[in-house]
Amino acid sequence: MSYELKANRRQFFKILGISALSGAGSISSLFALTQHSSLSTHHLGKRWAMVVDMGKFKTEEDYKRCIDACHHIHNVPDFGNPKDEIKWIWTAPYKNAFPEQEHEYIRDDIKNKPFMVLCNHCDNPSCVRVCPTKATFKRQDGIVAMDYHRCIGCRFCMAACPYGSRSFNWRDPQPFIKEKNIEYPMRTKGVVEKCNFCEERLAEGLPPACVEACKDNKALVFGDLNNPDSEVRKILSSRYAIRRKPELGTQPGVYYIV
Amino acid sequence: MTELTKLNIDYRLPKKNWMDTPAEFKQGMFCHGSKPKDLESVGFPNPREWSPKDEDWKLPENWKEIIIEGMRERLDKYRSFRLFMDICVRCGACADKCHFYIGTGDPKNMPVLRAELLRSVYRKYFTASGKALGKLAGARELTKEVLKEWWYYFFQCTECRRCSVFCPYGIDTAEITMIGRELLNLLGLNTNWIAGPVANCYKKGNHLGLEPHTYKSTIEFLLGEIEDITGITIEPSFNRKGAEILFVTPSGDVFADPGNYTCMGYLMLFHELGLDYTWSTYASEGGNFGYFTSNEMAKRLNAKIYAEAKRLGVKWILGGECGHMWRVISQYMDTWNGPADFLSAPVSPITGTKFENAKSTKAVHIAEFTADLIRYNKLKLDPSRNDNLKVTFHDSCNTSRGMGIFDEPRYIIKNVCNHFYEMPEDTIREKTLCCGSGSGLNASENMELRMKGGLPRANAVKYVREKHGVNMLANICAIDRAALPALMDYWVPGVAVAGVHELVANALVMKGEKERTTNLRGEPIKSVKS
Amino acid sequence: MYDGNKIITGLIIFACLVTFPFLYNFGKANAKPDPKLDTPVIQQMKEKRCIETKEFMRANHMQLLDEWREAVRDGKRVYVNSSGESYKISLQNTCLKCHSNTKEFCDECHDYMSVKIYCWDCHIRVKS
Amino acid sequence: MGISFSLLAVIALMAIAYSGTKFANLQFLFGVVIPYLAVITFIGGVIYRVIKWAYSPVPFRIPTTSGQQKSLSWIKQSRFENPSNTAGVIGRMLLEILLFRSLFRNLKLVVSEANPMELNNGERIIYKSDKWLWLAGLAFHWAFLVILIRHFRFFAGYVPSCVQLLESLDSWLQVGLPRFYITDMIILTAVTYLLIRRFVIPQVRYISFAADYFPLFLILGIAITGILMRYVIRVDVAGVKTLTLGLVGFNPSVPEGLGIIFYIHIFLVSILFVYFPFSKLVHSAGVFLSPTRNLSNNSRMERHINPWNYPVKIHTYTEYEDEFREKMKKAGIPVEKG
Amino acid sequence: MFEKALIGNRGYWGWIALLLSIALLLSVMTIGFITYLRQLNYGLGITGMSRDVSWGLYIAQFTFLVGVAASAVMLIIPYYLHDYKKFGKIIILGEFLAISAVVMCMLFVFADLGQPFRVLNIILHPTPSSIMFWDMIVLNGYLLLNIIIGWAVLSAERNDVSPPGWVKPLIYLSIPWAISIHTVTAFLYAGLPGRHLWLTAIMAPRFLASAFASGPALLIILCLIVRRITKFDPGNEAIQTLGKIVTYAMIINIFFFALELFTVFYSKIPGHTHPFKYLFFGIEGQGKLIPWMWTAALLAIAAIILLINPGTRKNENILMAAAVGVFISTWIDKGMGLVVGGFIPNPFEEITEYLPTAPEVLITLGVWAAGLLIITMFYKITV
Repeated sequence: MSYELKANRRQFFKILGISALSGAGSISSLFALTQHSSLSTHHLGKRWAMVVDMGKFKTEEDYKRCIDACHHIHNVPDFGNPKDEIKWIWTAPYKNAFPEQEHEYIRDDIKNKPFMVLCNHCDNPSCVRVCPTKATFKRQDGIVAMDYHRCIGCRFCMAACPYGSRSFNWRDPQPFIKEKNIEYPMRTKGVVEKCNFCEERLAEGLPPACVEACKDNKALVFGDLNNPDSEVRKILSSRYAIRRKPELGTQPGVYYIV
Repeated sequence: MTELTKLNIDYRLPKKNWMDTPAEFKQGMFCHGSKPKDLESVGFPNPREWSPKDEDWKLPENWKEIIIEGMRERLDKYRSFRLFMDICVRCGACADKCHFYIGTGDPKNMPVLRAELLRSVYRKYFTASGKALGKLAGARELTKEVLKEWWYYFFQCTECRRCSVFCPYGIDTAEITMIGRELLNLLGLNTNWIAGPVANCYKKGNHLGLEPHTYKSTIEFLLGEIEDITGITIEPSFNRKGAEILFVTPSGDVFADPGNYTCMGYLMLFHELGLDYTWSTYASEGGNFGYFTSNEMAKRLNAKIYAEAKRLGVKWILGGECGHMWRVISQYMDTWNGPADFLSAPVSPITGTKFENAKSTKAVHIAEFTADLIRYNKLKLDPSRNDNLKVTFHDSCNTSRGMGIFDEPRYIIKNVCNHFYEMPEDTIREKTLCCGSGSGLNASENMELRMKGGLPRANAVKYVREKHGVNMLANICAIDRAALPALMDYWVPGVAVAGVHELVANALVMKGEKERTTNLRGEPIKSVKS
Repeated sequence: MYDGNKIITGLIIFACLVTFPFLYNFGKANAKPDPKLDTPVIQQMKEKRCIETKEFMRANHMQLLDEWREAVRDGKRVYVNSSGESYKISLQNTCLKCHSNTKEFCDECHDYMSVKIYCWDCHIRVKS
Repeated sequence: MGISFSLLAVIALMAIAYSGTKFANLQFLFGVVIPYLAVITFIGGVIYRVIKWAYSPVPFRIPTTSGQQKSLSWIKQSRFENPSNTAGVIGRMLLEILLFRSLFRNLKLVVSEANPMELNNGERIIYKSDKWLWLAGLAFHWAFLVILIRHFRFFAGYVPSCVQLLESLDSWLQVGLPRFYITDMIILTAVTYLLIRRFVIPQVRYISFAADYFPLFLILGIAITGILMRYVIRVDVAGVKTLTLGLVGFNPSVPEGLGIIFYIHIFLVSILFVYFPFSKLVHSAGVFLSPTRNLSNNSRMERHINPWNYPVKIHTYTEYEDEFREKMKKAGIPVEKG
Repeated sequence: MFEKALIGNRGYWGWIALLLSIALLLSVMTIGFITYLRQLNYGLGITGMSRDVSWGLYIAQFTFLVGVAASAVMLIIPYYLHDYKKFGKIIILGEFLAISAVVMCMLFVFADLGQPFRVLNIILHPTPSSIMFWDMIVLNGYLLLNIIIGWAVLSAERNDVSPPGWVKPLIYLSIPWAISIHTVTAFLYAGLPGRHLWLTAIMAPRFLASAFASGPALLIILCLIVRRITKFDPGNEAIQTLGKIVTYAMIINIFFFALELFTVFYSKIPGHTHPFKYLFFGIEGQGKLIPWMWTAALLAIAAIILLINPGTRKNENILMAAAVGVFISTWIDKGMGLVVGGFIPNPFEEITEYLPTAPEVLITLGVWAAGLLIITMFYKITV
């Protein structure tokens, strides 16, 4: 009893402090506090996150394994052209993934190194804020999820996402899925889609498909940020990690170790 | 709805069901009863002295059977009657379209309820549901009270058909009123104002009862007037065999002010054209009050026109400005008394125009005739002679909704007058409002009814009077010319009433005329003054 | 004027329109739908039954599916049926595991009732 | 009185169907016998009514002319408002039946303050455009038609593609499962409006009686039971179709376990069918026969024949001249006999 | 005989022109609709939009037309608040322009939806945090407001009575409401993190300024056309006043644009400069919008020169030309430039270009035709 009280008080101060930091009174924090509070997840259950250890990606095969695992189990189509392209997890060179942190004298191998990019499952997701139907929403465990039954295809979320993480089904994907995974549905034309942190696998107690695909070299580490003993927490407290576009205040849930 | 100032129209409805609200005979709202001699002279049943105010209307013993049988006969003869009894859904679209309802606020003047007066009896005696369910199915017994209600309200309808325009099924209360009046006539229940003219017309050829020599001398009096104003001597012919055209017009034009100015207009126009035409003293009535009693009587009066045309050997018939005369000629005459194969399809002798639309009846409306003349420049017109007039045009119910003459008179007026203003669009053309005195209601004892019924029309005139200074209400109907002056004096003083051909004659520059200083009414012409 | 011909023509048209359902089906054998249950998974079941009674499913399966759609939102993935048994909420992995024969099962009635569904825009029917 | 009577009547009908199937197990009666009788009554009744009208002739050509007549060649005729030939009449009737042309004209009488800037005449009678009745009437009738056609899926083994198309258009909005029909909403709204206006507009209330409220309540009952059956108290539609197909195939069978709501629905529909020919609802057949609308205004061009036209006694010219001959001669008016 | 068909007064030719344009509009609408059915069948991939430029011509038109709709206040404010009676005859034209513009806006948003069948989800699952939800509310509200006001005013005019008393408050309400539709539409863009071109506090004022230039410019064009083909005369002074409104609004619009340029280029924050560089000069050799943007800029300057000088503004032909210039300039700037420019470069600083495809253009023309048809019908009632 007394312990709970203490814990609550501690959380209360934490909340106060963070809202002061994020600039109480700004419109975004107002929205954040009302509906999909970025703070609410921290004291309730899990907060899933991923650490991408870029040093462990050595060969092209390392990337491909992860990408293929994800795209196959989620029935992500391959249209073979950039216009219709749909991707959940893919690579982008450092200079594109981190344009603000690029400089002339950066190590060449880093500069052009492909970085694994995917939906950041932000604490403060602008895509969730703008969705007019709550088709995109943030779960208690921090996953920014989509309800494909509800999406009207307005693509406001695509405009709002600063990470280019969202894809739209410009046409019927069905013929472009090479091998269908009958355990997981496809999408219909006219809806937006993106990485879901394999929430369907998490529900079964399995790690995300990409994480599992590289379990040998542990290039992707997945875990609960709210658990101080989790692997992600351990890595983050021991190694220097960066996130994409931190200045936007979205608080991504994907961390990079360069 | 708000109350109107002058009459305090009360649109509130009685608490009680309308079936339980018997008709209250209000003074000024109904006409005198028919006189026995008038009924006798045309062989109508039950001639007797009676007054609508009497408790006892001196009905024959078997009056109820007569009515029910009469209804049965008419249900079998008229699809309109049977259908209109059956298909009304009481949507209420007609309710506020009736000028009598607008002017009186009496709910039984809503066309739907006027028809229900008859329909309720029909249901009782002719439908299974009415017989079985009675009042629940909207049915009621025929009683003397019901009969009196019929008489009161069927003579508060001018058969103007405005409701029919708005009805989604085209239910025409005029049809129902006509049947209702026919049924009443089976018991000798008519009004004096209708029965008298009918008797006159039957015996003497016209409603006013002008005998042939009087008819001629009346017109000769008008000729003198014309000579005074124009210096032109006109010599029309009467009952002349071999003329090309027989001219028929309502006798009101010949006799009464301001219709006689219109009549002078006809005389001047025909003279100027050198038209080969004749008047008839036998068929000296275009109007047909028989139409307000029964189909049969209307036919009996109308028969004279074709008979006279045949006797005189004319080629075709030209009809003057009149409302119900044209409803009858247009929709009934050929069916009753045709085929007029002894006449030939009408052709204007002046312009050569074939009047295709009259090729079977062989009867041409004078507005059609004159519009055609103006179109082909056959008349020399000086519209400035009508510059003292600011004219608006009242569409007569019968020519509007029973015929569709709208543009012809307007075309004429615009060519003979410089100042023409339309009344608001929902009060003209097919939506025109009645003068309030049509279908034989033009008596003096029911003046209150007439003023109330004419209120909507007067109100529209008042609007253009105040907005544009309108001072002349033109029309193509003899009843209008008889009824509207009183209505205008009451509601919109300062507006006179004229037939379109009076305006034509004012503007008509005649060969050899002297310089006109006055119009036909003896009023100085504005342009001369200046 | 009676216009008898026109009226009789009209009445015949009227009668044809009203009796059209009768005429349309005249001489046609309208087979009742017969949804097939003979998939391997069902064959192996000891007790062949769906998650709710047959009657309930017939009338209400669409509502059930509609409710199941919401599962993705609240992460509630378990359906407890009227007799207290739990099932995983998933069209793909629960319903279609047994009813893998969508053509013979689903389409049978939907075609019969002329009900167009858009489930298969996303959900994968196994080719049988 | 009319309102409560009609409402109670519809409730009583529902109760009859309810207790008949719930307690007396009369499924066959309500599902087969009554519907058959209703259809027979409907067809027979409508034909009887129309034939009855048809037996009365149209003695005169009395169209209501709502536009410029065909006259001189240079005057523009209103071909549909004042038709002079069959094509025009067909146009007028189509406008009337499909679009409710006459009702579209509807006006509302208002006694208004005059515009103080223009006039000073105090009160004016004005006529405001009033299209609500038209809109509700049109919406109701069209929705009813679409719903009727949609129901054909219950009466056809293979549903024709045009019916399928109509249905998919009606349910194009993906709301709910099964998908929500737009016409369901339209008919409910429109009937409710038509009912409410009967209650609240004093004039309309004054002229209404039971026969005006009953069909509205009945149709409302049908619509509500139908909607409940689709979205709330669901029934086995395939079973329903087995029944309906049996009906139209003259091979009726009543499947087990159809919900009571279905029997209430079909009973109310049967009542509507039976009631239809013997009530004001025959206006739908009657409008085709209305002589003020379905005749061309050509009675001056072609002679219209009245089958019962009979000779009448008239005052002939000879009688007239006999009476006035001397006066006529004296006035110089020509006479036939000396 | 035949020459009779060729000789006619203004009314006659107006009538012919009306019929021809209605026929034309109807056929364009039909083509647009058929193309829309194709889009429905194939998906939005039929357009030129892509993963990177996920909004295109449709949303550009929507954005632009919200401005046209909002600009009706430029007539309402002088007429109702300042009793400027000269606008009496055109106020209803402005109102109807607003109605048809809002209808077009809605059609464009509808055409842009991937799942139009689910459009009601916006109402069934209301989401106050989404600006799009508010945009739906304000646009529908504005449409309703204008229909009610327009209907009441017009029917009062028809009967020559004063409009009912309840209309006045609605008219006053419509003033802030009109401002709101464009402000909320600006918020659609201005509140998005990471879209540098849009992330500016003066987005709403810029929108309003360009709206108050383009809407009245369109109204000037319509008035001059109406005057030429019918007997309806909106009044010379009214048109001239509109011209002045366009002048000031356009100057403010350009001024605001210059403010943006200053902030961006003086601060030299790379992300913020990139869209402007792309639009006017191109990046990495890619710059399909360069000619458009320069056209817009030149037209804007030319139009301002013509408008600011009373001598040229008073010449009706020049006024017409300037109005057309303003209209096209703002259409390019606010439509394509703003919407497409916001997506280039993409979040990865890559350039993906966008050009509308033929079906996209056909659908767009179809919607414009529908809007013009509505306005033609309305003007027919009024004139």
